[in-house]
Formats: sequence, C-alpha cells, structure tokens
Amino acid sequence: MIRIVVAPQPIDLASEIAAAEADGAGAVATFTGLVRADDGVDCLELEHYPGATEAALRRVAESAAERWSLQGATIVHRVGPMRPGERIVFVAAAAPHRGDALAACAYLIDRLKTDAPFWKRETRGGASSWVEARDSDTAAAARWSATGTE
Amino acid sequence: MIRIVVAPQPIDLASEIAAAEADGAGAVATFTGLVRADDGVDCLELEHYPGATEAALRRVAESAAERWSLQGATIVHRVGPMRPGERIVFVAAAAPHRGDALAACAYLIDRLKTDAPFWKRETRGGASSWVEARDSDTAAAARWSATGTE
Amino acid sequence: MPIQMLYFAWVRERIGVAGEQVTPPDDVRDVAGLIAWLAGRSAGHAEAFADPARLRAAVDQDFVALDAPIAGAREIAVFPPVTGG
Amino acid sequence: MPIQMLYFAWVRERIGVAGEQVTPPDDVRDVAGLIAWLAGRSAGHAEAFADPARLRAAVDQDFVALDAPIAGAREIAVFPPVTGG
Repeated sequence: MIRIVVAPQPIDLASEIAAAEADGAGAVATFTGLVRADDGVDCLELEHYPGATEAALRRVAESAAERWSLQGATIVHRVGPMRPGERIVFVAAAAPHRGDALAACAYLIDRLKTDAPFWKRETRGGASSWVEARDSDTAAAARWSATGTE
Repeated sequence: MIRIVVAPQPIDLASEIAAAEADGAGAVATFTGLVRADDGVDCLELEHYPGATEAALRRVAESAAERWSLQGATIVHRVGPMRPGERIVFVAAAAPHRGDALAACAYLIDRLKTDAPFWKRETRGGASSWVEARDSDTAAAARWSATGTE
Repeated sequence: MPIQMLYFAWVRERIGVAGEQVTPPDDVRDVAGLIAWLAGRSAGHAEAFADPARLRAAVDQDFVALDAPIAGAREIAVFPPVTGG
Repeated sequence: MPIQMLYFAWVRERIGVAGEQVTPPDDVRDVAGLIAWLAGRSAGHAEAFADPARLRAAVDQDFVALDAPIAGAREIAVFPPVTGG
C-alpha cells in the first residue's frame, strides 16, 4: 500500500500509475515534478541522505495514510544528474473517493519538499550552484499542521 | 494547450501524461477516476450529450486556465460501457509551479462532476439503475465559486 | 418552427425515444411549460416528466433553469441531474 | 566513542569530504557545540560552519534542532536546508 523509491533511474510513469491503480481505488491523484525547461538550467543534480531519505519519505506517506482514507500512497524520487524535461519526483494517492486522493496527493508533495533530505544543484551555462530553500515550501508544508485534515 | 477528448476507447494514461508534460511544465497534477471494484458493480455505462459535452468540458478547462497560470489543461472522459478497474475520467493540469497545477487539477474534476452532461448507469447482479446526483458533488463544485482562486 | 427535443438517461428510457420533433402551441413560452405540454403526449412522457424538480434542461446546448424562455430555440434537451466523472 | 559525521551539499563541498569519524571532548554536549568544535579542524570546516543559521542536522537519522544533545550519538549529519522534490 505504501511504495517508496529513491533511485537514479528515470521515473516510469505508466508503471507507477498502474501500480497505484492496482490497489482497486476509485480515485487516483498524482503529482509529477519535472526539471523546468524554461529557465536556462542545463543540468540538475539531486543529492540525498541514503537511508534517512527513504525513512523520511515513508513517514510522510504513513502520515498521509493516517489523515485520509487511502488505499495507496506512492513516492518515487529520482536522484543524481538529470536534464530539463525529465521527471524529478512522482507522488500518487489512491483512495475510494476523490477528495481524499486529491488532498493526500497535495500533502505528499508539500511535506516531501520540507521533510526529506534532498538537495538540488543546478548547472547553468557551465556555472553550478546549490538551490536555496524557499520560504513558500515551508509555508506550504506548514498549512497541513495549521488546518488539520482540511 | 487545452485538450478535450470524449470517446468510448480506454484511456491511455501514459500517452495522456506524456502529452501534458510536453507543454514544458515544471509541475503536472493529474486525477484519474476509475470504476470501483469494491462495491459490486459489474458494468458501468456512461451516456452523454454529444457536442454539448465537449463544449462544457472546454469551458471548464478554459475557466481553469483563467484562474491559474497553466501551460496545459487536459480532460479525457470515457463514454459507453466499462468494467470495474477501468478508467472513467482523466484530468491533468500542467503549470510552472505545483500550487497552480494541484489547485487547477482539483478544480477540473470538481467542476466536471456538476457542469458536464454525463449520466452513469450501474449494473449490479443483472439489475441496472441510473446513479443519482450527489449533493457532495454540488458542494465540491460550489466551493470554487465561494472561495475564489484559493 | 419545430423544436428538436433530446432526452437522456432515464428521461430517454421512460419516453422510449432519444429525440423527437415537436411544435408546441404559442402559449408554451418556457421550458417548464414545454415539459408540462409534452407530458400529455404519452404515458411514457407523463412518467418521465412527473416530477419537474428532478429534471434539468439545455436550450441550444446552454444549460438553463426550467423557467428559461424557449422562443427561437431549435434544440431543447431534457435530462436528469448530471452524474459524470 | 567516535561519532560518524556526514556532510551533504555545499557543507560537504566546503569541507572537502562526505564524512569523517570524530571524537569530540566531553564538554561538547549538543549539535551547536559540535559544529563550533569542528569549525576549528580546517579552513574548509570553518567556511562550511561559519553561519550556523544556515545549517540543519540529524542525529542518528532523526532531524533535530541545533541545541539537541549528542550524548550516545553514533551518526550525525550536517547539511543545508533541504530543497527536494
């Protein structure tokens, strides 16, 4: 029911979604984050904390399963170097009803942004720099604490 | 940028998502509705109002594109007979940022439930009946009017 | 001018046809009046239109309330509340 | 008992290694103290740890505030705020 993958391989969306649907759900909500092709990044590299990353993602998924009535929660995160247009992260929530699936999907990606040990490095025209954390990510994650299960 | 499909063919998720991603987005949120396998339905049949259906779905997608900064909005709705586990509807919103993609995706499916002329007939153990409209769908669609763009 | 009626879901099933051309008298001015007039055409029509609160309509593919005027309409659809998605 | 230190992102780059074993003196009791003590090991450590407000830490893979005690810790990671997903 909970599926966590952290790996350097490209994310195979069709098989991940098919796996989410196999839980017998009536509603599947997904979010895919991609390397944006429009802001001059030539290469994006994701570093992570092996072991701690998987444990953190599992806690995020378990927490979603406690808040909403879910049949499945999936988090797949790519690590290592990737190019514009490639998928960085995929999350899915499967539920009997769409409200639970949609809310849990938003929760998974919001929490993942602040609770899991990933760091992004961007290369633009040969110059490489680490991405700074965004206040908006912290705010997005915090609203789940402030407002309960919505 | 706006893609509307109403057809009796099974929904090919991999190609629909690839099409949504081709808009160059950084964030793609999707929702898939499936025939639930757990409540005794042997067959679900979707009737619609040809012409009016496509126009209504296009209005829903255009309205989402006015509310949020989107690179793409997709609505694919299956019609005709289908079996448990098969996909009824797929919506996707592609955007530069995840907040827009997630909100627009929820909006597309909530509005579609009340604004498009589809009718469901369920067959259980040989007996067939039309599905009654649910107040919760009307409430879900109405919250987009009450709360603005969230 | 004749109006093309369209029926969907259990409205279609009760009436027994998916559509028909009708020419209502001049004193039929809105969708509710049209429905009341159509109810007299057959037992099936009467059954389909027995409870107007359960009916929705579109005039030339625009969804309307039952008190919407029908002057100039070419296509009017009558159906139950939608249950899609 | 030695502690396995792990460094990530620009903390790792500035220090020049992904990890090292250290044995801090007994008066180093929390993560902030450990960071201050490590800052004296090299110019790279000093640069990486110059602004503790920009650092986050995990003790035995649990994310903690910098005032968390380190007694009994086997693995301590120091890194910038996360930017995943």
